[in-house]
Amino acid sequence: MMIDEVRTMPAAGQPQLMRWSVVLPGLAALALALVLPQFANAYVTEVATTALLYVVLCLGLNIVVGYAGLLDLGYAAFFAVGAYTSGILTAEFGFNFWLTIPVAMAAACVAGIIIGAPTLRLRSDYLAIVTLGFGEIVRIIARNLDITGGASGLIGIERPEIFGFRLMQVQHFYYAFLVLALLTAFVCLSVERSRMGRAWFYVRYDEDAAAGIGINRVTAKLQAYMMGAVIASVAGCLYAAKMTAISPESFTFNQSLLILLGVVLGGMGRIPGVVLGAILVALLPEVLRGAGTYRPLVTAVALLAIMLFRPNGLWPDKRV
Amino acid sequence: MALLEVRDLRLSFGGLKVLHDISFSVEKGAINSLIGPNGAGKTSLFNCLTGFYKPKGGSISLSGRPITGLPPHRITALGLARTFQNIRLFKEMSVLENAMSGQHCRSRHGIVSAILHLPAQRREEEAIRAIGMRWLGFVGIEQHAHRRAGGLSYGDQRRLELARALASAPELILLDEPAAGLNEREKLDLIHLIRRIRDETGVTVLLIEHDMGLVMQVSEKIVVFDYGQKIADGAPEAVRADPRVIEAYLGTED
Amino acid sequence: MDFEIVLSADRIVARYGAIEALHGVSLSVKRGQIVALLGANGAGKSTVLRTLSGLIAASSGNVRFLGEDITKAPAHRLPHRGLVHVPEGRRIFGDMTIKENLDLGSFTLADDTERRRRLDHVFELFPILARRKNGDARNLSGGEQQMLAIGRALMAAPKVLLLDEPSMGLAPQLIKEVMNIVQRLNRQGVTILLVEQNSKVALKFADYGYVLKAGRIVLEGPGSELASNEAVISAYLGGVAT
Amino acid sequence: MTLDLLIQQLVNGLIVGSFYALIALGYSMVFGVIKLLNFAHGDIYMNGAFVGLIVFSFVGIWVGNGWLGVVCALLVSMLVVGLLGVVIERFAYRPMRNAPRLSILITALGASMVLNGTALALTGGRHYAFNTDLGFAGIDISTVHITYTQMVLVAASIALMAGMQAFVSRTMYGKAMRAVSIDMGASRLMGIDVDRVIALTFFMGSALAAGGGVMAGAYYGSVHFFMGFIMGLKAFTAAVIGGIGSVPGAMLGGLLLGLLEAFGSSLPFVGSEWRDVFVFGTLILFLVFKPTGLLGRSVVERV
Amino acid sequence: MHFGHAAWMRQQGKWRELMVVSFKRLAKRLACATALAGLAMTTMAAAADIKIGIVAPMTGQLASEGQDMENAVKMAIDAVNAKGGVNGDKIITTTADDACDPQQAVTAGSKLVSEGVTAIVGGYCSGAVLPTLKIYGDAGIPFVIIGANSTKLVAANQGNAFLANSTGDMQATTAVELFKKNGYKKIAVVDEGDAYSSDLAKLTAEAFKGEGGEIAAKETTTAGEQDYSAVVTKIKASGADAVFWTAYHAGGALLTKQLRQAGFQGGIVLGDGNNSPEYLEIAGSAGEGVYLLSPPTVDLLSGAADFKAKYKETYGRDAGAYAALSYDVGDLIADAITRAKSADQKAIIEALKASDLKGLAGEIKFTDKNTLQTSNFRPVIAKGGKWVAVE
Repeated sequence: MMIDEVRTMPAAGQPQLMRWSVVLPGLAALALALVLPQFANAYVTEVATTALLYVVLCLGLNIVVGYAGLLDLGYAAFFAVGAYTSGILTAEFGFNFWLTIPVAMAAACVAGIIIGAPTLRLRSDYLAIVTLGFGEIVRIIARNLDITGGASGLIGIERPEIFGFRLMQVQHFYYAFLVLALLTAFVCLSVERSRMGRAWFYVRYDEDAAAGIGINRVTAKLQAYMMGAVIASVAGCLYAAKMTAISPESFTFNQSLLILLGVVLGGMGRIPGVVLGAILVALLPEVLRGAGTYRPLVTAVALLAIMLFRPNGLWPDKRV
Repeated sequence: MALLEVRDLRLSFGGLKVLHDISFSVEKGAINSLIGPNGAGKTSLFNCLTGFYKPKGGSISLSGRPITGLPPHRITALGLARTFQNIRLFKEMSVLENAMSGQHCRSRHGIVSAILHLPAQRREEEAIRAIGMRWLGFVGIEQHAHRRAGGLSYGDQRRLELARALASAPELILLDEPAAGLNEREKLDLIHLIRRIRDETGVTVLLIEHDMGLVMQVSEKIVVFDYGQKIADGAPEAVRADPRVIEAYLGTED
Repeated sequence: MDFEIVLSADRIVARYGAIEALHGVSLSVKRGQIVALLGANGAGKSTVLRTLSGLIAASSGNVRFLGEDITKAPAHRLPHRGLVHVPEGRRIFGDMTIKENLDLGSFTLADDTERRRRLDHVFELFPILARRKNGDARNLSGGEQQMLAIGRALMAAPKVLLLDEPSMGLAPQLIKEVMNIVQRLNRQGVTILLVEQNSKVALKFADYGYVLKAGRIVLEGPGSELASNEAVISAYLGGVAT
Repeated sequence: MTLDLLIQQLVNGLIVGSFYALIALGYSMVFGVIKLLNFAHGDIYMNGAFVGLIVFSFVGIWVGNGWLGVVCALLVSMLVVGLLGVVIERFAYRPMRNAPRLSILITALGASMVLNGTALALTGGRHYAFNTDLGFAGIDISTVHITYTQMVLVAASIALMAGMQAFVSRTMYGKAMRAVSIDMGASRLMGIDVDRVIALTFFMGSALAAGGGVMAGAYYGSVHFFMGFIMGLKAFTAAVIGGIGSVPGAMLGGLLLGLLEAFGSSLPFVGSEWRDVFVFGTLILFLVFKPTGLLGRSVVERV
Repeated sequence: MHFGHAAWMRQQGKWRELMVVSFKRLAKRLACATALAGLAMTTMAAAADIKIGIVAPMTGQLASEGQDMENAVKMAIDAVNAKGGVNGDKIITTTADDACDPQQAVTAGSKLVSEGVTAIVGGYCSGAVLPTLKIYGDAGIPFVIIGANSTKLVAANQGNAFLANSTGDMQATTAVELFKKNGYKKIAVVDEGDAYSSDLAKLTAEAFKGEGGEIAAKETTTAGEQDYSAVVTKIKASGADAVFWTAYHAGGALLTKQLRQAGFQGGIVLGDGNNSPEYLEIAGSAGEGVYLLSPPTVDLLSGAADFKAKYKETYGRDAGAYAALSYDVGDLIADAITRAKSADQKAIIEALKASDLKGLAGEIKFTDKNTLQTSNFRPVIAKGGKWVAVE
């Protein structure tokens, strides 16, 4: 062994929260994002808004999949919980939109606990199937209940007002989603480098070792699961307000897959990678418009190729 | 009162008895060892003590508090830390982050305060970091704090595992074959380190080790296992001379 | 007896990830011998066997068996050639019957008559297995499982048998029984490389012995010589050796 | 519930259950040897149906659209799709064998999407008729009509499963398969080429799924790219109920799930719109309270 | 302060600073952007040719239907242009793909709006059309919906949208008339749980009960599933005279087959989603004698023979279920622009309200809710592997 050799080595690297190679392009991207609607038409803005929606959803799922290492195939369910909670409360009970957000967050927490608490002890592939089943259950419930508007969904969801200004146009929602995306990124970054964030990494790398140093595995996973759920539910609220009409079709297994694809594509567990992945997922239908029925195949091949040849994603984690 | 009290501990896997009515104790401030041939049940005992296995019967208490059957994270929180036989570091994380992990059960801030960047949370983070650095310094690898843990030399990985366990502020630390894979030089360093743990921090040490040289040098008391039973218990010299121990190790001719 | 070397290792190095477990181990086994490989826990005895049988690839050095270089041969190619490894901890297939376990021992054999002949041979050697042949292997006692593991290896008609700690976890009476069988097999012409912690037992039967410490051979010699060597004891219980 | 209804639902459950069982068997076998949840299994079933239809439409010209045609389609499809399973294992799963669990699962998901996407791209999402001359002739028990096709179908799937069980318990390769699922390392010491056994397992599991696909296609009379998704999920549920990794468990689970669905949807308070909730609920309850299933064995988890 | 970790803190500070600046800037830009967007809207409307947007599923499972819609609308517009266009201007079209997915429909809608189209036609899936109503409504763009016909569209309409297809309740009325004519007393209604079929099932059940009929069973199947035996058994046990299947052809064919296989002797009636040659292909002999509430397809329309031939000649494929209606809508929009005498969208909406078009598929006249005055559904029956009109 080479204890001495290592001891004489210079200390490599300082703690870097963000590296300049990330910060500079990040700032450029942010500046671009802020001015985008000023020179882009409604179509581009709409696509960009969708991209921002996926950024929020992918960042949320990244907490579950990337940080805590739990494969969730029913993430759209929490998106649905948020959208329906907000939609029902505004359309049926006349709630102010902003008041529905905390209610939706609470609802997502409850749903997260109901499904997470008993199942997070399971091995990861079982968990994947349970979440898939849960996603389907939520969709079927939304489809079959009267309060959710049944299969054709809810219509006439009020558009939110802020300081007397009503969010109406694509641009307004673009900025609303941009704020939400930045807020989510900020939240993720804060949590990632906090005690709980580290606990998720510990559990993901080695559950037993994590337990051996005093981390409650199930609680840690549950917290990740719930935090992911809450983020999806907030995205759902804003989505409902933007669409004004929601139906179970927006919360299918395919939706969950797309969000997962975004997380995996860019690089699990890392915010810039996930943001990149999310944007790619949102652009995919636009870019592949000509591909027609080949589109799902192209998407699938991309996913498989990433896993086989770049398992850490397009923009992988080079931390430490 | 002894720090660790094990009474009539029994464990079995699907009908196969692994531990038979084990009883022993570890005094506060001691360095004790557990030895025995392969398959004697030493690691199984460790796993019972740390909550990874649920014993079939008997009791374990730490500082008088019963810990039998508690989940691992609760036991760690009550002051019992461990290392693993085949080093189990979080290899993709930094050395410092590994050391900081030990503080998890001694800190309390959660997601909400992290998002809000509360001053108290920041102070706690700073404290966790400082404690992590302190233990890295204690085991002598603070200069590697920001390297990837998996990139450390084997000997340093062993040290890091010790630092991580110590960072959880334990009363008792269980070391599972800490000398495995170390060379003679590193073993000497390890002996020195184990003594420092007890002398400088007051943490009681219980280790499983195959390297008898090391065991004989550091232990004040040795518990010997064979076939899941305790066959001897005493000071190194006495144990070394015990015919039952020699028999367990070298076998009998008939 | 023809004391030709049937199995040899030349300065093999093996690693588990970053850890080098064997630092250049050389040994040789002659036809018809029982060779003991001794050493304390963690000395690398099992690793030597695993490298010989191809479960671990040696990172340097080479292994020769019956005159051929088998360093790179995958583990599943060796039983057919006559090199059979009885792993540490028996590793029997618990959810399968005893008969099925034995059948698997002769997996590479196409000839059913020959299989039946070998099965009869094993049953004759271990009558207890014959009596319970349709029972699940999981329900056997430790000693019986060891017999099954050896019996399973015999189904491949080994020329050389690598036995990893057959005495582990067995009561003294059973150890004796197992060792008698080992000796009997040897008399029937099977060359044996025996890994043992129980050195007294091993050296009683061994023609030759090697003592391994921390991944290196520290001592070797005829069994009877080693049996009386103080250094062997210290290799186990620590002290001044090497 | 009248007796007729009881018998009818029993028959229904048996038929759909035998499909579930066939697919569940492949899930279980693959899970057994490499502990991988093969998400692509449902799509393999779908591919089997398509290959069967293609073969059927060709051989139909010479042998007609009756039993002979279906049997030809069945055999060819089992062979072709079995090989497809081997190819998938070789190129998608084998490189990932030592990768982290999460990556393996996502790879399996990707493999599933590729199969599904290919079928969609080639068929354009069309539903294809799989028209046979098997007809609806059969016997009547009171008001319950059971066609000969249904009888043959159940008999055929039972025969396939029995054949599978015989293979696994009697033949050398079958034993090797079980050995690999118990202890891969020890299996290699027996001279078993583990890679080959895994490939064989994929072949057999995929062939069974393909057999199920052809039979379902011929029986229901239509084939489309999406037919594997629900079937895959239900078959997985069946495998979990029976105990994943266990061959008889998969059969039992399949039949039980079929019956559960048939009777579950006739309960007065559970409308058919809630049937899938009922199925997924059962799955979740099993996974939470009895993850080893009815016939599976618990594994002691060691540190 | 974090002594010893100053670098880390600096980064933190920058990050926070960045956030503050971003928020300030954001507020400014938000106001800016709104003004600009309004400006863009007015400039874009002043294009030379009159641009009509076509929104339809061009990808996904319903791509074939979308293709038909696009083709037929273009045919109509080409014919109008060949005769000199409208008010001297030529009409050009632009197509946006909604993939029958709500989210993509919104993107497609925005695309059309930002291209400055004068009017929009199309829309196949109600679920995808619903969220776009708000977009077109807010932009004040006239929108003629060709295929989608959920009653929710009527509720969400802001006055600019017109439903050229008969709505679900009209189909329900047609269905109930057929039930009564055939003497069915007890009906089992089966849907697939999606918006379209469950809506139709509900409306039909209500309408039939209102006429004194009995709903013997109301069942839902899962799309993509093949085994309907449990549902079939329940229907048989319910003693229904007839089954009304409200969803699409794939499930319809499977249900028909399994009903007949189980020995069900009663009538089988299918909703308009079953109008596909694939239905007859898959159902085979079991499909014989089954009723279908058909939209006005070319095969059923006496005056559509020329269109049918020309369509085949132009596009090399048979005109699908919605081709004739799509052609009519193309005519309708050209007609409305002509009558509005300008490309002014308010005037076009007014002109559409006053439409009275005798098209291939029938008469297009709107109610005050912008829905068709007369149902264009017509019952047909499967005979000898073909749909023939029921008289």
